[in-house]
Amino acid sequence: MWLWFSKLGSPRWFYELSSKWLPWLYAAMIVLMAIGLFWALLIVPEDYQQGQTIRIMYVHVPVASISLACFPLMAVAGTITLVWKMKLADMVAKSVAPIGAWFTGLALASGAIWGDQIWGTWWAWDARLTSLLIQFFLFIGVIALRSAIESQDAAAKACAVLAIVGAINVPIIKYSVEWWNTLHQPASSFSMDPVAPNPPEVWVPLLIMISAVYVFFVIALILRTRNEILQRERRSQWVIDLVSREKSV
Amino acid sequence: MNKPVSSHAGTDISTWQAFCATLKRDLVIALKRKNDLLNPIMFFLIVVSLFPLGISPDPVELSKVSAGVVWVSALLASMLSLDNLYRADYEDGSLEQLLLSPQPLYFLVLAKNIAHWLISGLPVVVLSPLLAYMLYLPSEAYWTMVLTLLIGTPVLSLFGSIGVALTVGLGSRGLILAVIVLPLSTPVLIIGAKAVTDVMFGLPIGNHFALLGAILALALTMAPLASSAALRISVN
Amino acid sequence: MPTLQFSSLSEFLQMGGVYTFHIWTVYLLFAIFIGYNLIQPRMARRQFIREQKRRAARDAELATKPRES
Amino acid sequence: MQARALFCERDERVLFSGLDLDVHAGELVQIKGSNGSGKTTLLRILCGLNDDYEGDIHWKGEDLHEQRENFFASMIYIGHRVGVNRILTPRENLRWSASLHAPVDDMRIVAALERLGLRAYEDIPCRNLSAGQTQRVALSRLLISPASLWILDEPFTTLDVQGVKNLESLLSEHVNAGGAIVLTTHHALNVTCPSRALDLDTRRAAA
Repeated sequence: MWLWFSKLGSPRWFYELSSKWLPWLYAAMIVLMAIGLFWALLIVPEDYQQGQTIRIMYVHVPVASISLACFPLMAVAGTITLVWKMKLADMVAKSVAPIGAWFTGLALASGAIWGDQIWGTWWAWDARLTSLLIQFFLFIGVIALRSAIESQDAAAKACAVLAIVGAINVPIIKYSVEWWNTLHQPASSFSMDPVAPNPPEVWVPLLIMISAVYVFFVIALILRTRNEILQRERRSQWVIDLVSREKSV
Repeated sequence: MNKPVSSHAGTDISTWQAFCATLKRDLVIALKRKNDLLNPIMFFLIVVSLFPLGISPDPVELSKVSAGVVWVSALLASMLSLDNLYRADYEDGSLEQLLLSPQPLYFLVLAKNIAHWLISGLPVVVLSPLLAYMLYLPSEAYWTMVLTLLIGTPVLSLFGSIGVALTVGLGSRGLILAVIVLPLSTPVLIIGAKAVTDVMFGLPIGNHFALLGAILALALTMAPLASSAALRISVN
Repeated sequence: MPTLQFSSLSEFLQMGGVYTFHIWTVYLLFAIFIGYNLIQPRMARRQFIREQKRRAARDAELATKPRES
Repeated sequence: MQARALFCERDERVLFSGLDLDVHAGELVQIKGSNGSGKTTLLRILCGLNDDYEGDIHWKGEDLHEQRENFFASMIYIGHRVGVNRILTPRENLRWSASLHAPVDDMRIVAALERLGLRAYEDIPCRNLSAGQTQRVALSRLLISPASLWILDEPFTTLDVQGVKNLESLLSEHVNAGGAIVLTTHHALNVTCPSRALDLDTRRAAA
C-alpha cells in the first residue's frame, strides 16, 4: 500500500492521470448540467408558496452543500502535508482555498437573493447565510495567509495548521449561529433543505444538479492543481519537455 | 543545588518550574513596560465610549445594545494587544530558546497565553462593570456579563495566539491577524453577548455558560498545540 | 416529453413576472462562476507555457553565445 | 552526533547535499564558508530549529526525532539573534533561560556573569548594555547550563579582544572537559583543544 500511496504523491503521476480523466469529466459535467438545468428551469412545477423562485434552489443548494465540503477537504490535505510532507497534498490544499471561496461566495449570493422574497430584504441574518458568511471570512484568511508568506513550504505548513483549526471551528460556528438565530426569529416558514418534504419531481433534478456541480468542482480543482504542479515543477525535465511539445500559443 | 536534568521525576518538577518562570518573565516584562498595560484598557474605554456617540445618548436605546458593545470592544481590545505576544521574543531570539527547551512547548505556550490574558483580558473584565454602567446596562445583568467575559476572554487570547503564532514571521501582520482570528472567535462573542441580553429578558442562561465552558475547555487543550506547531513553522 | 411549464419563450423569460430579475441574476452568477473557474485556469496555463517558452528560448540563446565575462 | 547525507535547498538553490558530519565528545568543529554558503542553515538544522532537509541525524546512536527531549536537554544554541530580552536585566534573562533547561540558583548566575566580565551589570536592563555585553550575557548561558553540545553561530562577533580571549579559553575548557562544540566564525580561532574545520565552499567546489 505504501508504494501506491507514495506513487500517488508524485505530482507528475497525478498530472498524467488527470490528463486522461479530464475529457471524461468534462463530458459527464456537460451531460449532467444539461439535464439538470433543462429539468430545473423548464419542467419543475411552480411552487405553491414561492412561485418560480424555487428554481434558485437548484443553484443555491448544490453550491452551498459543496462549499461546506471544501473546508474539511482543505484540512485533510493540510494534515497530509504536515504529516507525510507530500507536495501534491499542499498543491491541492492551495487550489481548494480559492475554489472554496468562490463556492461560498456564490452560495451567499444565491441564498441572499432567494431569501429576499421571503424576508423582503437583500440581507437577513439568517442562520445559514451567517455561517456561510463567516466561512467565507475563514477562506479569505487562509488565502491571505498563503499569499503573505513568501517561502513555499512555510506557507504550506502554516495554511495547513490554519485549515485544521478552521475546520474544527466551522461546526462550532455553524451551531452557535443557528442557536443564536433560531431563538430570535421563528424558523423560516419554508425549509431550505428541500429533500425531505418535497415530492420527487422536485428533488430528483436537484440530485442531478448536485452531482453536476460536484463534477464541476472536481474539474475546477484538478485544473488549478495542474497549474500548481506545472508552476512548482517548472525546472524538472518532464515539464520542460511538456512545454516544448506544446504548440507555441 | 543543580537539579538532575534527564531523570524522569526531575522533568515533571522542572516543567512546572519552566512554566512558572516563563509566566513570571512575561509578567515582569509587561510590568516594566507600563504603556503595554494601559493600551488594552484605554482601547477598551475609547471603543466603548464611541458607541453612544454613534448610536444615541438615549438610555433605553443604549441599554439594548450595551451587552453587544461591551463584548465586541473586549474582543477587539484583546485582539489589539495580541501582537506583542511573540513579536518581541521573535526579534531578539528568545523564541528560539523557547523552542529549544526540553520542556514540552505546550506548557510554555500556555504560560505565555495566560500571562497575555492576565495583562490584556483581566483588566477588561475588571473594568467592564464601569462601562456597563455607562451604557445603562440593567443592574441584574452585571454579574452575568463579568462572568461571561471572565470565561470568554481567555478563549480570545488562546485562539488569538494561534493567529499571531502563524503570522509572527511576517512583515504586514496586523490585518492578517484580524482576518484569521476574528472568524474563529465569533462563537464566543455570540454566546457571551446573548447570555447577557437573555438575562436582561429574564431568560434562563444555564446552557449559555455550559457552552462557553465547553469552548474554553476546547481552546485550553487545542489552541496551545496549534500555536506550538505554528511557532515551529514560523521560526523554521 | 414531460409537460413544459412555459408555453412560449417570452413566458419563460418572464419567469412568472414577479421575480424575473432574481431568478435570472442567480443563473447569471452561476454561469459566471462556472465560466470563470473553467476558463481562468486554462488562461493561466497558456500564460505559463508562453513564459516558459520565452525562458527556454532565452536560456538556449545564452548557451549558444558564451557571454564575455 | 552523526549527520548523514544532509541535503538542503533554499529558494531553488542547493546549499549542500550528501553532507556527512560527525561530532564526537571532546572535539571542536568549525564550519567555514563564505556568506550565504549555508553555515547558519546547517547549524539550525543540526540543532533542530529547521527541519526542511533530507538525510538523517543521529544523537548518541538514536535518531534525533525519537529523543528530542534528551537532545534539547544536552544542547544549547546561540544564534545571530542571541535571545536576550532588552527590557529584562541579565540576571532575569539568565534565570529564565536556565529554567528552560535546568533551574540554577542565583549564585551560579552571578558567577557566570562575573566570569564574562559583567560583574557590575547584573541588574541593569539589557537595553542599556552594548552589543558586546549583550553577547556576553548570552554566552554566560553556556556556563550555567549542563549542555554537553554547544552550537554557536558566530559567537565572536561584537566581542572585544579581551572578550575573544576569554571565550576561547572557555571553549577550550569545555572541549577538554569532554564537551563538543560546533561553531562558525570568521576570525582565526586559536583554541588549545582538538579541533577541525569543515569548509562548505571547498566541499561544494569538490562536489
